Amino acid sequence: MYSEKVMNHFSNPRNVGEVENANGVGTVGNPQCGDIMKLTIRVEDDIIKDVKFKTFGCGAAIATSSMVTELVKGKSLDEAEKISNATVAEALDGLPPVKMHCSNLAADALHSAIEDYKKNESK
Amino acid sequence: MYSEKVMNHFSNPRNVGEVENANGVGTVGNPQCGDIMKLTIRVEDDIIKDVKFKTFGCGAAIATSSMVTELVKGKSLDEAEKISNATVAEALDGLPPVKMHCSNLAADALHSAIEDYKKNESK
Amino acid sequence: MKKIYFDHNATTPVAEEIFEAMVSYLSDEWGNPSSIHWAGRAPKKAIDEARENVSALLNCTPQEVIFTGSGSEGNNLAIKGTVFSRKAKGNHIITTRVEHPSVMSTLKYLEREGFEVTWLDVDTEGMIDLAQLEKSITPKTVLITIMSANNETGVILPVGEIGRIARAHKVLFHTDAVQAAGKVPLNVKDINCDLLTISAHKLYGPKGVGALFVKRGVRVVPIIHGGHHERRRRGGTENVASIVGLGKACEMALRDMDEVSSRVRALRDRLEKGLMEKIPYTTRNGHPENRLPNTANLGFEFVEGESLLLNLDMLGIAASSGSACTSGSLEPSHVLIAMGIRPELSHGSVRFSLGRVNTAEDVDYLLNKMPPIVERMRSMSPLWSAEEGKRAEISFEEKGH
Amino acid sequence: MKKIYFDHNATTPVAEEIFEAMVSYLSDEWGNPSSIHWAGRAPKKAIDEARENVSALLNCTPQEVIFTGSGSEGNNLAIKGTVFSRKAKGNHIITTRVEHPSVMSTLKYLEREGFEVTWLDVDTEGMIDLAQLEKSITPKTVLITIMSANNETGVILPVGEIGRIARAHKVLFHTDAVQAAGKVPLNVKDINCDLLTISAHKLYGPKGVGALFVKRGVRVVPIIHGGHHERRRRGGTENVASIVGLGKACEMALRDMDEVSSRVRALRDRLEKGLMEKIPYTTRNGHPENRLPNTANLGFEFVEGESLLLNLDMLGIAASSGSACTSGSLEPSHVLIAMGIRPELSHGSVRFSLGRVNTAEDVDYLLNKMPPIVERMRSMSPLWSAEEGKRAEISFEEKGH
Ligand SMILES: Cc1ncc(COP(=O)(O)O)c(C=O)c1O
Ligand SMILES: Cc1ncc(COP(=O)(O)O)c(C=O)c1O
Repeated sequence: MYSEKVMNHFSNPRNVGEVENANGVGTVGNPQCGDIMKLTIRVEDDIIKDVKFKTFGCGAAIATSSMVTELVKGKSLDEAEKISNATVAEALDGLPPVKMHCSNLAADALHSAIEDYKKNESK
Repeated sequence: MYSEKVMNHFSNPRNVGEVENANGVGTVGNPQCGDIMKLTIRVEDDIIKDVKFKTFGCGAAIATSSMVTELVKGKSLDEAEKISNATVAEALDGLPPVKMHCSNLAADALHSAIEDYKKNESK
Repeated sequence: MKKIYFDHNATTPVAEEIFEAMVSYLSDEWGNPSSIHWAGRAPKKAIDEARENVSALLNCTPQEVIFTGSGSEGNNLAIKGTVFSRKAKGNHIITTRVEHPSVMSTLKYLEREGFEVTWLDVDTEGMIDLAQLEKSITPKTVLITIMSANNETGVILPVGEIGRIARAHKVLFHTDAVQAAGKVPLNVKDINCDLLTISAHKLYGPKGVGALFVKRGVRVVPIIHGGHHERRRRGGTENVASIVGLGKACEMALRDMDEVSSRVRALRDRLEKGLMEKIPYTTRNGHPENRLPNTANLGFEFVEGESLLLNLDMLGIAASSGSACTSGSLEPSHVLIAMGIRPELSHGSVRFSLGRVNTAEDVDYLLNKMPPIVERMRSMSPLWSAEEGKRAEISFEEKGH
Repeated sequence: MKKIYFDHNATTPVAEEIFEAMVSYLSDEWGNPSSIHWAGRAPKKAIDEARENVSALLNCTPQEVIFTGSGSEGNNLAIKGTVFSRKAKGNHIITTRVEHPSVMSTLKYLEREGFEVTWLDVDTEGMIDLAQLEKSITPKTVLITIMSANNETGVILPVGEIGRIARAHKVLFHTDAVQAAGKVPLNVKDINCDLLTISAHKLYGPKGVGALFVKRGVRVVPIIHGGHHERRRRGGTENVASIVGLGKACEMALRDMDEVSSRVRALRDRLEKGLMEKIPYTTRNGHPENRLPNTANLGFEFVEGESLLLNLDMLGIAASSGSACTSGSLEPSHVLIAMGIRPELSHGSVRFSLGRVNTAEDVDYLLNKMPPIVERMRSMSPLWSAEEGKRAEISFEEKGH
């Protein structure tokens, strides 16, 4: 069902956990779908210095979470904001059609974390 | 589908043909069903001295024709008249249900031949 | 005893290579293709491949193939699955008088449910009149269902033309290609059909599995509701081994059809010519050219079919009768009756349907053995006057029925 | 890699003796059982024997058995085949919220066709309320369809009592016994049912074949119309090999059930007890006693089922999820939801269904391997606070769906 890349990220997920001294947190999901993702980021000088995730979800949810952390680590906020759920799916060599909608929320979690960071900054 | 006895009479039918000097002929059947039987008898002193059949029909039709000739040969008309289609089927160890109705007309042919004989006599 | 099989339209032997392909899915690879774990993986892959094979034979996409549990199910799904949901548009269906029971009974059921069915006549050679077909179409017509080739006579119907007419009038067209598949080329694009049925056991595959082609965009309502299987168009855990068998059968058919068909056609012609020459009062039922290469349906006057078949069977020769005598019905064949053949003659008709295993020796064995049988039976028949070598004058009381 | 199969409710391995029984009907004895000649004889005899075997398991007569192409087909035939022809009497059907998709989708279809369906609730243990059932019966009720045992939780429903209630109110009663068959005794006389469905591939037999018991005198309208097969109640050339497999499966089930069930029950209890002891926050879904001896459905809080299953699969352990995640639907299990279980927990529920091949070593392997997996997954879960060893406080934006 899943591509090799998905299975690789699933069985060996990168950047699991919570960033200490995080200055941005995004948590999105839907318990109906069975997927909840929490992304924590440490932004310094508009650069995402560190990023970690915790995810309750299916194989796709975990793999996309892992992939998004790899994609954004070291990127500027501007660059990170351009990443969409589709970008993540592509980076994983695709997802089964039924997984595209519910389980591919990692980019949403990222944007939510960035928004949170900006809100924190502007306080 | 057929009992051994049916197959025996079918593959080795008794009394095929037409009795020479027949004094009774019965022909019954229905081309829709695909069964037509012709029975010829020679009656002397109220005894069926000889009987033969010709049949266009399925395995059951041929076997019942053959069996009825065996059953009545040498019998008195009174005895012969008591033979029914059911008697014939029984004597063959039964027939498939679907064959009971259309293909089991040999006794009818016999009765028709006896009637024919009586009509000829009374002339 | 010799065993010679001339009944390939009833069912075919399972080809060894098909059997071999199936075996592992009945032993080691018994998993459920919907399973997420190891047990489901090989079965899932196997049915995907089978779907490719079926679609290659029919020239459609794999997504257009629904696996079914038989040709009969395919026909039922094609018909009921389309007309019920189109009731708003109309309730008129067009078919012929020579369809297989799985189409005929379905349509008779629909008649009782308020549908109107036009049963097109066929001529003495089993062909329909296309002008008649076109005239029958009304604004209420929702479906035309006409077989590609007839199972009893082998007559091939002009499905290409039917498809064009259906398309022109925007009416759905389904064809029961159970007998045509593997014997003559089939191509859903050429036929212009929206739905097409096949069955594995006429293709040297297993019984109990078939496929229905449903053209992209044509909605069918399931007759077996259930889970997500077959894109929600047919519920039930997939019959993996049999589906693999069907896939292999389609692959074989595509590969071998030309070679097998021309070989079989020569044997069929030899058989037909031989019997017609050797046995007087023998007639051919069905169109002389437009028919399957493997089928000969011959009427032997003055003898009855079942008896003839039993006699052939005692010599190891398997053939079948136009009449469904053995199957619980004593009606003469509806196909031959529709062609205007007298009931007695239709009762005396025999279908010889050849296949890849038959040889010239098989045919010669029949040509030697059959004439004396018919002669003996005729000598027993009240319809035949042996002395004069012609039809006997006979009158009889109508009994039975 | 080790391969341990705990998913027998999805499908079972084909038993060697069943495979052996089938083989000849896929090779030498490929004939059509309706044929009059030699090729049909052995297949005809074989399906007669299989019918005897099925009827022996269910305690009915062979004439009361209809062979089908799957459990799903059996359920569809039982339901549609009875209610459509009883429309004059009424249009009300009673069922539960925990039926298999083949029953549920059929009834949803019938709702769209104008039938009224009462969906009985179940309690937190998956049991229905018989008083509720009886109250739901109206003069318009034509059918009660309630499963014998649930496929996800193994909960056994009180079919004996349901049968008595149905009988008292002169309402037809159908039970989907696909999961109960072979695991607990089934007897149509005790159950008092009019129709009962089984499927071979849950009984160590092949996929794509099942049987429907239809009590003498109960009329069913075919869903697959066709020829004379199955006393005109199901058209299509008989799937001889698979029917033989089903017959053998029923014979085996009758013979081995007591022995296998008590052995499997002990293993299941060891598994369940072991996991509940070793993994905190584990709950059992379903009635503790009234359930199949082979099934354990356990909810592991704070982890998601599909991930858990993928992790188990990587260690060769096959189990399945309450949720039909893999099957194209992302809804949590309708069965667990009907039992009032929270969506997150139902997403984290796993069904272990054991079978005759499982051993104590299999169970111990699971008991060793699974706790660390759950621990690792919980440490990754935002719903779990590792530090405090309890549910994490978390709020999130609703996305998806
Ligand atoms: C309770 C229940 N009913 C019906 C079915 C359907 O059986 P089949 O897969 O043979 O269609 C299943 C299994 O899939 C089942 O578990
Ligand atoms: C023309 C035709 N259609 C449909 C069928 C039905 O196929 P199945 O036996 O697989 O149900 C047959 C053969 O039985 C057939 O000859």
